[in-house]
Amino acid sequence: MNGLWVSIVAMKMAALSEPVPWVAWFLWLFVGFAGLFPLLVAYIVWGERKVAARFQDRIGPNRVGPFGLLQSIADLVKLLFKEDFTPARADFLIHALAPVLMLISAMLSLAVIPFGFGSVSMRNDPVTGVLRPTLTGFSAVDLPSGVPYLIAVSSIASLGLFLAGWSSRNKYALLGSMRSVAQMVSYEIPQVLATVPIVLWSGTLSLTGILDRQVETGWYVLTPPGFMAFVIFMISSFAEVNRAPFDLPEAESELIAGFHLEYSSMRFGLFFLAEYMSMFAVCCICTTLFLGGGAIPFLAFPRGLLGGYVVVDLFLNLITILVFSLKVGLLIFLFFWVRATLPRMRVDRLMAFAWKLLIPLCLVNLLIAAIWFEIVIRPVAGRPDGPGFLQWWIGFGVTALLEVLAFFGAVWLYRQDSEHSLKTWRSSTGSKPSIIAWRSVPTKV
Amino acid sequence: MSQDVPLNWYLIVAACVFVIGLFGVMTRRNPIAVLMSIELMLNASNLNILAFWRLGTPNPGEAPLTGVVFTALVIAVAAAEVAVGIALILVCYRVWKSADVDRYDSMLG
Amino acid sequence: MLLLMLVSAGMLVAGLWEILIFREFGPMRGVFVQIAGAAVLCAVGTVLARNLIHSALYLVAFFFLVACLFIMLEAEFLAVMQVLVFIGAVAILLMFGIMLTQDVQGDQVEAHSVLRRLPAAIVAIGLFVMLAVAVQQRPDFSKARTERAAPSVAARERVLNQMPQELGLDLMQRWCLPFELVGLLLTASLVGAVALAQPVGSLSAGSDGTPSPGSLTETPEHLSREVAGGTHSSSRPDLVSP
Amino acid sequence: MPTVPVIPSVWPSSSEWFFLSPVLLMAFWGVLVLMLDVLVLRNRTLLSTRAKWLGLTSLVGALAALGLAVGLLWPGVLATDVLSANEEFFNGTIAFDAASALLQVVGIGFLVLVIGLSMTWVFTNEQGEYYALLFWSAVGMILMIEAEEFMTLFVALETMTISIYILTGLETGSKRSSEAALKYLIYGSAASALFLFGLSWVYGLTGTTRLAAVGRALVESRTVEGIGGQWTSGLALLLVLAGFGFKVASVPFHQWTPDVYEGAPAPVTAWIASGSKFASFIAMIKVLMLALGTWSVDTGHLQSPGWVVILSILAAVSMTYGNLAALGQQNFKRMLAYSSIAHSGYLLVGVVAIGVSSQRTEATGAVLYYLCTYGLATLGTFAVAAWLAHDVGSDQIDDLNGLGFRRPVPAFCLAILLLSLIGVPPLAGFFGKMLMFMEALNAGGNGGIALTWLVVVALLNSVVSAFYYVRVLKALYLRQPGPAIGKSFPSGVIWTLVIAAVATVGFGLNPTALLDPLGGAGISLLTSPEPASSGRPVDSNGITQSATVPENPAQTQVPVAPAPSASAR
Amino acid sequence: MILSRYLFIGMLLLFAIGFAVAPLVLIRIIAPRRPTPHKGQTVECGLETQGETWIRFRLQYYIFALLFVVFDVETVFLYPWAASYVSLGWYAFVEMMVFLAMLTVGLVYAWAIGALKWQ
Repeated sequence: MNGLWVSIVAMKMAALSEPVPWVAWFLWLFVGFAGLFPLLVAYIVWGERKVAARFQDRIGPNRVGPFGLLQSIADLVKLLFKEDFTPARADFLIHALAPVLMLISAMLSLAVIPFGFGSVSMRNDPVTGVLRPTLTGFSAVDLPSGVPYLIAVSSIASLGLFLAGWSSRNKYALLGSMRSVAQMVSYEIPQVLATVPIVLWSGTLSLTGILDRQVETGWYVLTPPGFMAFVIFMISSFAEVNRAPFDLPEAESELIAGFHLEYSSMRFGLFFLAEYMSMFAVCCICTTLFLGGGAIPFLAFPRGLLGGYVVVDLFLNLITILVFSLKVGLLIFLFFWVRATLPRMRVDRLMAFAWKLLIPLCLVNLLIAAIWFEIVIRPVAGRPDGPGFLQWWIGFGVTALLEVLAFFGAVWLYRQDSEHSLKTWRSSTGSKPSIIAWRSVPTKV
Repeated sequence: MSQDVPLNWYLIVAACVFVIGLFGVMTRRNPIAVLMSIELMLNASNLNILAFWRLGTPNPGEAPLTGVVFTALVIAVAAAEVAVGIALILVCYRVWKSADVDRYDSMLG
Repeated sequence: MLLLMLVSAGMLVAGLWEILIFREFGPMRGVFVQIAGAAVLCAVGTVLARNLIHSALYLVAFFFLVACLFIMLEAEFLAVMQVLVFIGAVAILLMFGIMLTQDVQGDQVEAHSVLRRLPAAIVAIGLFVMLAVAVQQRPDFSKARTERAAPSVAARERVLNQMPQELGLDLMQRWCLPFELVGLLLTASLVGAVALAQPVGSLSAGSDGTPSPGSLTETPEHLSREVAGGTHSSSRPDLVSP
Repeated sequence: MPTVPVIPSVWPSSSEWFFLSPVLLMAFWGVLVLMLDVLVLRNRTLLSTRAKWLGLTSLVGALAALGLAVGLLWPGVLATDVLSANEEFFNGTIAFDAASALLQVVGIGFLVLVIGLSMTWVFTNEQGEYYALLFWSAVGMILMIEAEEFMTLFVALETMTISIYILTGLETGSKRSSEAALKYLIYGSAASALFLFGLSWVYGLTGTTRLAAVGRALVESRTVEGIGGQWTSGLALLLVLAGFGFKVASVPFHQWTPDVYEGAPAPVTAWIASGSKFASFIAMIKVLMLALGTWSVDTGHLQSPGWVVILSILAAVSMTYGNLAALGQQNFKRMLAYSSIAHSGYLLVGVVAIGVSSQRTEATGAVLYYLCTYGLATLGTFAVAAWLAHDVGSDQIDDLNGLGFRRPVPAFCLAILLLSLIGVPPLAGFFGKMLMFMEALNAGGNGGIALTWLVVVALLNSVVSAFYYVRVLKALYLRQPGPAIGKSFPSGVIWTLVIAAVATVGFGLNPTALLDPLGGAGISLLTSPEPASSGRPVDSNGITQSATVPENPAQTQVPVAPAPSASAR
Repeated sequence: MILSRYLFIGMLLLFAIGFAVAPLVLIRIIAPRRPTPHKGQTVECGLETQGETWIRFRLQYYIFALLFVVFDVETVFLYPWAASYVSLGWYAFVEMMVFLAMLTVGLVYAWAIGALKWQ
């Protein structure tokens, strides 16, 4: 319930004037970031273990508390009491700094996400000056350049990863951390390029503005380029958070535990917490950018009301926060599901997948998004009502066709290259004795 | 809000960082450390440009965003320079097997 | 217990320090003095740190503090760009560079005799004194000129709160030539850096550095095999004369 | 006081893009050559055939760009009113007038010769990258020549220099080339950081980055004098000069020159010596004259010198150091490196002449003339250096022994070029120096700083330089041919040598052929386009800044009736 | 009034540092400390080798970081274009496509010479 109370106070303060809303911020800090999110993350961990268990047809944690609800609290306490030692020659300060950096990057990105709709007020559209109802998203702070802020904050995590590996003075940890940093770095480009169409369509960089546009013109995931961007964003978010098919550093035989090899007790706990919190943050970003934040899918609920009369903020916020958390829950379940089913990708496949398939696909998707903009959004730019029915469907048809072409073209190019490398591999090994004698296909010299 | 920090304070800070960067370029022997010092100098110039843009008076008829575009371009140029710098250092290291600037002395006289 | 007291004492000192700074400088200036002071210290740290990774870390802290100064100058898209490009990408590149050239741990200690650094220090301090005097004597503009520049100042104030949109407009129209040139510069540096980082050495891999007479034309065995793509690996020295 | 509205930015019209066609073609051709090499030839053909094919395609591309540039110069093609320099190109970022059109041709001409040179000798496996980067550095060079604004100038300068850092280091196998590239990079980026800091200060003092507007702002706020009067402007001036000093290889910033000239592959050294120096000098003239004109000389008295006196000291020191150091050199390329430092000293005398002399445009014409002839001469000499490194294997001077007997034609061309570098009368080098020194002398006449001592030092240095050039001539003709001289001259080297020699003799015999167009170029170099769509800024004492040549600040400013001429475009 | 919004980011940063450091400090108090030499050793089978720099093997790390720097700067220039695309004409589309084309040339080049392959 206290989440609700926060919304009322925050909105009242925001509506009053622009001075620094200290109360709202303190409430956000101590109720939201200190209480709600760690609790949420703890239960995501619990959820993961339960879901993973169900997939493997076992029950999962149910000893501690009803249905094992207190399991992650128990883990936390256990970790607190473990002895915390660092390798002898390790650089103590940086060794401790690494998990802190990872956690900071996860937390900072949560500050910008609009969990609900906040209050509704009539404001003029920056582009055309038309007076229309706009949302002030229920986010801790609404930055005018929100999307690049998110990307900048998530790139700090790769720095923390590198320091973790380097400071533990261990060859395997160093190798693991460099490899996972290379992976994170390679998958950050498709992630960023996937968000550019969203900014292109909504004209603003602030997440609240994007949310406002989605409420007006429908979710971006329903448009073909938007759907392709959603898929690319999800895939690269899997890699960005080192999960599922891309959790390469934790599991390689020669890397043992990758970068958090030398971390014990609570430092390892911090890494664990940081990983799950960044997963939660990525899911929230994805819902805001692609799935229209708190908007209810088919029922044009908020828009209908927006046009009509301003409903009590409390009720509006309650609904939208619930809808938002439902969507985030679905995405998190997708993370669990993928982790439980998909096998791990080999390093060179993983890298080639990013640079040779995702990035070309993103660039072409950007072109198609511009075409969608010209067909559907440009004619109605600035007018409060969304695009016409006919326009929308023409745009849908054209871009859907182009998306299919782009997808198969990219896949063909990618397969073309991997076969090519296979061919040269076979021909080059053919010329010198390969280790596995029976495998070498005699090639004509 | 930003008017009450005088322009001269920013200029003093930028000058101080620039001088430290110059000192670093002159004394450090490792080429990567020299590259870092050059990054310091470029960032100091960036700070200088932006301080003049925000707090200095523009020339009559000047575009509103001159300083910001200049800084954005300098950031891009600095990134490109570091990329090429480290490529050359790797080449040197591979050929010379040492990362000490003073030991590259094959062409004397 | 000792640690608990230590932590609380630290908090107390920090609180006192903040109050002192704020009373002495006022809120905004106090914040500026702290950020700028920390930035200068990080710059000194970058230059003086013995271990390369430590100086890289000081550099990252310096980049972050410069981003905070950009925010104080209300150019927040640039602050985000600075964090994204420098901390996200350039710092990682520098650290990889350190990893690839140092031994595994990158803590190759450099012996720095103070004597060697004295001349540089004198030049640096001299330049700083001249710059400080220059800052003091900076001429401000005549009254007429500031009035004539009023529309530009007004335009600048209006631009502040939708910086990315205005920046996009200007980059695409007014400064389209430097924009395309930066694209060319990025491609050139990418192509050049990847070409340089190719593992296969080039032709004149003369051991003593001076191109030995015969080596220029005849391609070393491993190169010609790679070059000839394995079809035929004869390394027949072919005199290049078009 | 009427406020000046913000100058609106407008999308450059198709005619403006048309004037940029040689630059666009070269950028595209770089991409084409790179893709041709990497996608088509890289793993399918032997290195030598690949190099030949790529060399030919890039030569074709460069010649096409040269044709386009010359086409733009053709009187009929270019709308004459556009060339009258009151047109604003790309919202003031570059100026396309007689100067840039002509200098573009010269720049691309250097590129063609360098490509011809680099076809003779396969020194790296990355051929495609080499030619692509050569094209892209040429694009940077030409935009640097035409830049009218600090931003375009800085980015173009960085494009050119970063491409040249990579070109120097492309011979990845050899120790010398990678060492030279790293030294060049470290010196270069430190100097460009200094340059940028100077630019940021000039931007701070005047509030704008456009060269013309900076010049007007400095004329307006007369309080900003030379170093003596004002610390701020003095320091900004010193920092900007440091940046240019490095690019131009004048004395305090010349440490990189010998190592880079010797370490880099010969075609790249030829490109640095001719192209990069050519563009740096022109950019220096534009910045010093258009933007920082008022800081050139401070009301005539010596103790508060503007950049005129600093440059003259730099010039004198560069000349003497360059010549004395070149005397003791055994390595041919190192000798050429020190001689290039000496020649940048002579050119600085020319720049000083522009700053001081009353007929500014003739002085600029003289400097441009000397730049062209010097560029051609260095190209020719480095062609021989390339041949030395390629066929003979080491570039010592006494490897040239007896070349006169075995290969009379190239030896004779080399002799002509060396004589022109000394400044022997009938050749172009002599006229270049003579014109520049005359401009410097007559400047002394009207009460400016007497530059006679500088010209005397310059003449002395020309005499000293004769010694080490003559030593090379002695090796050519008076020594017995060594065993190594036997291999034939590849055609690329022959072509470059012959073109350079013919041009040197041709422009020597009737210098007016090159001098008149360059004089015209001088005029338009010093006038800057007006922001067409904004009223003429009226400064405090009611004087409008017309687009005419900014007279020497020493003379008083003639009040002209304010004539707001908003020539709408 | 952007400044005041970033104030919260500053507060959140300090809070996050406190939130991360607090458990580390807590362990010092609660957790047992019995340092033995064996515990100090890195998790390693055998001595940690001072291996000679294996530059050839690890070169592709550098190439991926390099590609990331160049594409990162490209995306930074993409954002202002995307934000202002509404009020820009078709020429801005062409201009950005030229900018993207230049950078795809870099990607195609790295791809074609096999720099993207992970040995």
